[in-house]
Amino acid sequence: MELSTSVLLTIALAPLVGCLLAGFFGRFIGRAGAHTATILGVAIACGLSFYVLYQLTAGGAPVYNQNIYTWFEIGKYSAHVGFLIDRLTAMMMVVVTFVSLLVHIYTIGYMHEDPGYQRFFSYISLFTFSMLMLVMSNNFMQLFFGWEAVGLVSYLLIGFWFKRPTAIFANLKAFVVNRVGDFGFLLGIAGVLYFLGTLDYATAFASADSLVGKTLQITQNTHWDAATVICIFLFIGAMGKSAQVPLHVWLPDSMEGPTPISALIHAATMVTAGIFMVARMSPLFELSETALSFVMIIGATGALFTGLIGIVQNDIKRVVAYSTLSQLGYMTVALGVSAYAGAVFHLMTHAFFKALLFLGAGSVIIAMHHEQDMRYMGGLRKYMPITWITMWVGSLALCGVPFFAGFYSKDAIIEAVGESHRWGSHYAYFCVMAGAFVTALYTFRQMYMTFHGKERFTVVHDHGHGHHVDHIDDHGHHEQGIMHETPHETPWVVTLPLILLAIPSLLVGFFTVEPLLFREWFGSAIHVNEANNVLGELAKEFHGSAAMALHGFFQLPFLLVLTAFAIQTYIYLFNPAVADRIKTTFKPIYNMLNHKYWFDAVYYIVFARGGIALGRALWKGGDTAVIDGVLVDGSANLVDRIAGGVRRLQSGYLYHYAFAMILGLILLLGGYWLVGQ
Amino acid sequence: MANLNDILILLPELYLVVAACLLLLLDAFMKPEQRPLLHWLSIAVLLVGVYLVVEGQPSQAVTAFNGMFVRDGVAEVLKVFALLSTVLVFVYAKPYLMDRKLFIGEFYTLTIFAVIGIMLLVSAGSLITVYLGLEQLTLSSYALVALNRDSRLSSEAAIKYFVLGALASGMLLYGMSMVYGATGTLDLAHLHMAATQTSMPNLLVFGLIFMIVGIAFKLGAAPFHMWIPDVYQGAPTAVTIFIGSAPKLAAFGMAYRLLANGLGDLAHHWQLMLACLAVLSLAIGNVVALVQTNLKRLLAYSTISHMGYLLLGLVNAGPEGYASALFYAISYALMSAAAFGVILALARAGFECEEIDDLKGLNQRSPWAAFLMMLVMFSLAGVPPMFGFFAKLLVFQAAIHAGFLWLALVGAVFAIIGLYYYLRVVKVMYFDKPVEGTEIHLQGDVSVRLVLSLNVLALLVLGLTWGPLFGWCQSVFVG
Amino acid sequence: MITLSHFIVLGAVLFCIALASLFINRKNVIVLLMSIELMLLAVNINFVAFSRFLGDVAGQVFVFFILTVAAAETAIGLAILVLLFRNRSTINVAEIDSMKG
Amino acid sequence: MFNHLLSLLIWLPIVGAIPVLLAGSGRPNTARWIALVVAILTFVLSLYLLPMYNTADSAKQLVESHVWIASLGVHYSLAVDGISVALILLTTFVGILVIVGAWEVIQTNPHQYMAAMLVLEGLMIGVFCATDALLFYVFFEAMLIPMFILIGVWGGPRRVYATLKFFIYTFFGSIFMLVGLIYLYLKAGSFDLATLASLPLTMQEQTWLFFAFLIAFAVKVPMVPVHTWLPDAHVEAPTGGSVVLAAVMLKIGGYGFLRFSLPITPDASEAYAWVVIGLSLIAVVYIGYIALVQEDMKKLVAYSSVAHMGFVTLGIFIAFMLVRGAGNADAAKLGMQGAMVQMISHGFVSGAMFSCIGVLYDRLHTRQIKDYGGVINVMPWFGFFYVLFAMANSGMPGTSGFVGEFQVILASFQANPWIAFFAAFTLIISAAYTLYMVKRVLWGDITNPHVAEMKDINGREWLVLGAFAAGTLVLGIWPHPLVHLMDSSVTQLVTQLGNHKI
Repeated sequence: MELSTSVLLTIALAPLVGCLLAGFFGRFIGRAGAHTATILGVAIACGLSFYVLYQLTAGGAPVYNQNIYTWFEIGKYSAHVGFLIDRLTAMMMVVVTFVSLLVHIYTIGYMHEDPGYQRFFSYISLFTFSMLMLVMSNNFMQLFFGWEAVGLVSYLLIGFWFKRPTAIFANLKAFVVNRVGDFGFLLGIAGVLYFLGTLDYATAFASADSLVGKTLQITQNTHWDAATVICIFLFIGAMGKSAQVPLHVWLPDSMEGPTPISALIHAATMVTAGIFMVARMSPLFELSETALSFVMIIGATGALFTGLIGIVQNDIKRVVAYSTLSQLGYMTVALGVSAYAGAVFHLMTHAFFKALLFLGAGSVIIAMHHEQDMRYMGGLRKYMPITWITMWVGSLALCGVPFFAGFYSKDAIIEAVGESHRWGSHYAYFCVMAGAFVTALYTFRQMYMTFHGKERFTVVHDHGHGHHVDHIDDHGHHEQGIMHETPHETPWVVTLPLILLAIPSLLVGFFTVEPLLFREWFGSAIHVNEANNVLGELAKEFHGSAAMALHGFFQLPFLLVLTAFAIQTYIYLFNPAVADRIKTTFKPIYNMLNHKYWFDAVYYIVFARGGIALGRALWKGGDTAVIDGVLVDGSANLVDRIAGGVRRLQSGYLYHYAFAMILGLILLLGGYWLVGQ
Repeated sequence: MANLNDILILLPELYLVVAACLLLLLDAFMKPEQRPLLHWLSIAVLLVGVYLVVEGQPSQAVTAFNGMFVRDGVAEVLKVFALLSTVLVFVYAKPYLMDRKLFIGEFYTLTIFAVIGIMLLVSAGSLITVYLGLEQLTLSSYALVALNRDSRLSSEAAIKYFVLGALASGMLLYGMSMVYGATGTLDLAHLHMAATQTSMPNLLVFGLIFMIVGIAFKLGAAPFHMWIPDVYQGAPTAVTIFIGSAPKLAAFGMAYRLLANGLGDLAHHWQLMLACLAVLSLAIGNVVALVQTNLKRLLAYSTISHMGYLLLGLVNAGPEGYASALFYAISYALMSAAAFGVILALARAGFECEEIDDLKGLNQRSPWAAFLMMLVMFSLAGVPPMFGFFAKLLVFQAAIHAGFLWLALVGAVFAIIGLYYYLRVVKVMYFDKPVEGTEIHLQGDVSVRLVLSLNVLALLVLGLTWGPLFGWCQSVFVG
Repeated sequence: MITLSHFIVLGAVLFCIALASLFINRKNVIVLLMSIELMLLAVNINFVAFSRFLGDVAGQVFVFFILTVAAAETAIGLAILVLLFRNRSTINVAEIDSMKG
Repeated sequence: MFNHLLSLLIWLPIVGAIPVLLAGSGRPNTARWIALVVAILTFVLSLYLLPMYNTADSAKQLVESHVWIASLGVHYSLAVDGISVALILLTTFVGILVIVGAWEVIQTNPHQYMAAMLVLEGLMIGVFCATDALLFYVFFEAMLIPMFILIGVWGGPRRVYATLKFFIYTFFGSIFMLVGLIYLYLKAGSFDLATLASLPLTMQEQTWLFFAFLIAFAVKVPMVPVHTWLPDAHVEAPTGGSVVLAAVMLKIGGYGFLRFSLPITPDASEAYAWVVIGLSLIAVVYIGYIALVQEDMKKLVAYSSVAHMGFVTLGIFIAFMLVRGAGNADAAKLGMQGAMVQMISHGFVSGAMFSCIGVLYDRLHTRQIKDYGGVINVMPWFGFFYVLFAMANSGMPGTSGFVGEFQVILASFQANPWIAFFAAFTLIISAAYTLYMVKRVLWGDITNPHVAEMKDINGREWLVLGAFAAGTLVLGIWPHPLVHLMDSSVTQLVTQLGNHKI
């Protein structure tokens, strides 16, 4: 049976209602009211999303594609607000609402001391709404709306603790860098409208083939292939949102936001919007080998090199952040080799285990009273067993240990890259392969530094309680490594989400890998040319997920993981001194990684400082000096000076006056002689 | 031979002569405290004069005394507005004169004699009449300027005015003599015919040039403007207001009679000359006004620039051009009457209100006066919807139509420059804080305030409904 | 034989002298009055000459008017002069410059 | 009554100003209330336009025509099309808000302030109604007088310089247009815009006229490089003055292009469209960078106004390239609509931004960004509005700021991707300068002790900002009604662009 519009509207709007309630009436409904309202909203959305997914799969409902209302209509151009619900969308909806719901619950525990409690809930509900608008959209305009809206919420949430200078710097940076991506995205959309004459997905994709052979005139005699231009522009948008090199710089800084946000927005959902978008646009991307190569190379680069940075990070959240960058790279590579399903599949599994890792990290941070530096942790496993175990699950999934969810998605991607013959695929293959090793390195390092080894903090029982109630203010100010009470396991609102996320992190791959990857589950949602169908190739060797996992044990990726495991175990459990020795021996490399390849520094100098300098130059030089100084005031002063001179002719002497008259007479006479004759 | 008909045609002028003489006698036998009576009487005299002018107006142009005197529409319009603006002058002048012990009969009689001169001048049919009318006007003006016998400035202004005026009329006469020599007639109508078949065209044009000098002087067009600032400043404001209003109409009339009626066929010669004078006047008037600190002097320079605009209309040398110029002259007479009227109304014993800074913070002290002055300034600047804008519009149009687009553009540019000093006056009144310890309010009885307000509001109302007036101006030049 | 042009030239010469004296003289205002009279004289010569050679009396009539007006003009001029002297106790042209700019 | 609706809309505020003036400085509250009532009445009246205006009909409607100057054939003729209606509604809407906004803020001579505002409102409505060039010009110029007074009397320290600059700058622009109009009149024998539109002109004539118009309207819009009056005027003007200036007065420039340049000199406009487009793009980029470094909030918003108005001119003139170059009328409509929507939207957004700055100024009496910081800590509600409008200013979808820019960029891509490329740059730069300001004003910890004492917005301010916010959001979420309102008129305009005059 059909999907009903009202259900879909409810899914989209329920979180919005929650947001408005918590936001505008937060003061009246109080904390409990706020989180009840928002959680209710998201819960409804989540439940209905599962229902929609069920309908689409088991219920056999056809793809839903309808406009809700007309946004504008000018001649043959029109933009609408509407929904396109196919399996891809449904899956995204489920992921988004599910993670969002858990994060809502988790937040009760994480933010319970925060003065901005209601505001926070209203924000994350608003985010859920925006994200749903993004994924449910059936046209480019609404996609762009959701696209920017999630950016806005991300801006608000990164700067949630607006008293921190770092936070308000990070959110400005995040928004502007995203805008750079959106700049390209908007041009891509304009290109779509130009060549395909519509903003509607269905119509656009239907006529996508008409792009073939079309070119765009760049200069007098350079013409670029239309599909390539459009796709690259669109992908620039994805690069911004999904933090691909070189627009990745905002994501690590976004860790300034509260941890639930890092989990929800900057790991599980928003940053994957780019992946989703490209998958959604697969009919367009399939038209341009060049664009796909571009996508693949960008992704591969990110997958390896951002992972490397993760190895040297000490902030527990930043490690996870860089691993997110690296995983996004994997997804992008998958897109680049036309394994869209693989990308989306990894998106889903990643959403679960990465959210798990972040929330786990958050849980640790709570226990450590907002200490985020791993150098002052260690041996926490006896204090917080649930967090410890769940995080191990997440980590193993991240490393791609067989049977864990991550394994299926990641291994499939590596395989797919291996299958691909696209230009640059060898480079990509190397990157993803090495990436697997790197992933394991930083993951185990993080786990060991946090939960194992000996405690690197001392507990001093002094004027203990009530002091960290306003932890936001004294965050980072208190002496590091000094705890005022022994860390302990976090409350159930925190651990419950961990457990609920650990389950899919463990199992979801095993059960869904077959349909999602190899049985064309997405159907019409994703379009792949036969020539590029690498997953199709893999499908031939696929004999059930169990077999795949067992086979995985003897594959290079897993061996790399084992090696990494061995190395890190040696270093961090038996001989910590080695770490520093490595650091000193490979000083230059260490510096390079520690400075994140100097991306931020360069951007800051060139764009931030440079922009300001340029602006000042234009202002003082152009506006003030030339236009005002010379033209406007200049001419005024000139007239004034002339006036000062001319007035002296009015000398006051009678004979001068008389002379002036006679002069005038002579001039007239002379003029007549010259002209009049 | 002068018959009764001629007398009738000349009635308004004759009546005014008689009335003026009677007022003179009356004044002689009158006690000082009865003077207000004289004031009202002279106003009444002028109003009756207006009545006579309009009432006796023949349907089409008639001449008297063998064409020495012409009574046509142009003369009618000019006379009516000359008389009316003089009425305004009388009304505004009273409190000022009383404060300064100048409230004497001579002011009224001399002014009326000057008006008679104007009326004679604007309906002159012959070079002789032009000359006589002109002298009648100027001689009385000399005396008026020197009215305040104890003022150094007045006497200086008077002597400058006198010498330069005499020089100007000398040149005018010299030109007339040449024209006479070239054409053999003094009668403007005949002149018009004779001008075409003269045997000495150069002599004729020479004469023309000398006459133009005379006209330019009367108008106060550069470079024959030098007298204006000093006379405006030096003369008692009550006299300045007269010199600034009615005589401009006379000057236009004179120009029209001599150039259009007399030497219309030499238009191709004098158009360009007037254009040059216009440019000079616009430039000097607007530019030098920027640096003035004395309000009367500022208005003097603004007069010069306005005469430049008036010339823009004249260069058209066609009915519409004359109409627009006439319209401009009228609008200017009203505006300058209003402007000086405000100054007069603000001035009082020991306070001339001559400096621009005297108006500081007027809006706090006397909002109404400030408002009136602001309207006048915007009208002078030619900002819609004020009367002054439409006057400018019409002369621009006339100039462009005659192919003087460049002249219109020059006018436009100088309008921008000119805007500045008018705005400066508004700025002083509205944006500046009043100087402590100074008092500044509208003086005079209710009549002054009422007439002044009406006069200024007329600038606004006429700005919205100037059609009929312009229609009248046009009608007198057709056929 | 004296022709019209002689008269015209004479008039022109007188006129120019008058003009010149108007701005060359920087001493006495009275001189200005004189030169104005001279100017009018030049004009009169022109008129008379023209009217004689054109055989038209109007010009001579004009002359009479000019003479009369000139008398009145001078009268007023002298009156102002007296006033000036009374106020400033000088009639030196070079000192009459309190208004300028 | 309703067959003189337009006259009523023009004259009601102007005449209404008289009692306000008469109330005198003695009874400020009477003046305020009268002014408010008049403004509301005008707004209500203007609402009647919606039912009375037939959106299906592209012809001018609610025509009123009386002979004004018989001898010149000048008519007092009024009429509206969809574009005018939209702009009139904006004017009357803003008209109320500025009066409410000035309620207790203006203490010296409030009656004069209110009266000036009302007169200004009437005149601006007149500009949008006039279909006779001379009448248009009269309204166009007369507007300067009340604005001159508003800035000069209630303005900041450098108000005299600013207001003189404003007046003379604008006068400078329009005087040449006047000469051009006279020339046209002499050719056509009428000032009627329709007649002038159908008047055949040689290319040379068109070129001269085009530039005469360009100067006049470019100054008003304002376009680079004749924009420098705007920052000064805005900085010195009282809040209400800035709001009206930004929200309505600038639109008159864009409106003028539609009414004069396009119909009267189509061929020259086509030939020189590249000039305008180039200047518009410069406005987006060059001004964007300048806005980035402003230390004065009002100056920053003023500069961002210039940048945003660049989209208006861009949208209008891109239409030429599309109709005549690409022959794509629909894209031209898209661009033109974008320009119109941008005008209305900018009316809301800039008005709101200036109101916000006014709110801050009333509390701290400084507009320097450095004097603020951490305002959100003490003024959460204000912070909400401020962020909302900042986002609208940086073209966030869902706010009105996005719609126009989106349409213009889409349209310009159809003409030439490079134009779209530079136009789209606004996404980055506008976000940069707006949020950079928000960062320094709103976020952060309180550094200035005076900020700590600031009170959150009161009911009156809530009303003003709320109204602006409503406009911004409604227009952003559902622009279709507005687009539909103007659709037939825009179609009409675009078809006009097609027909050559030579």
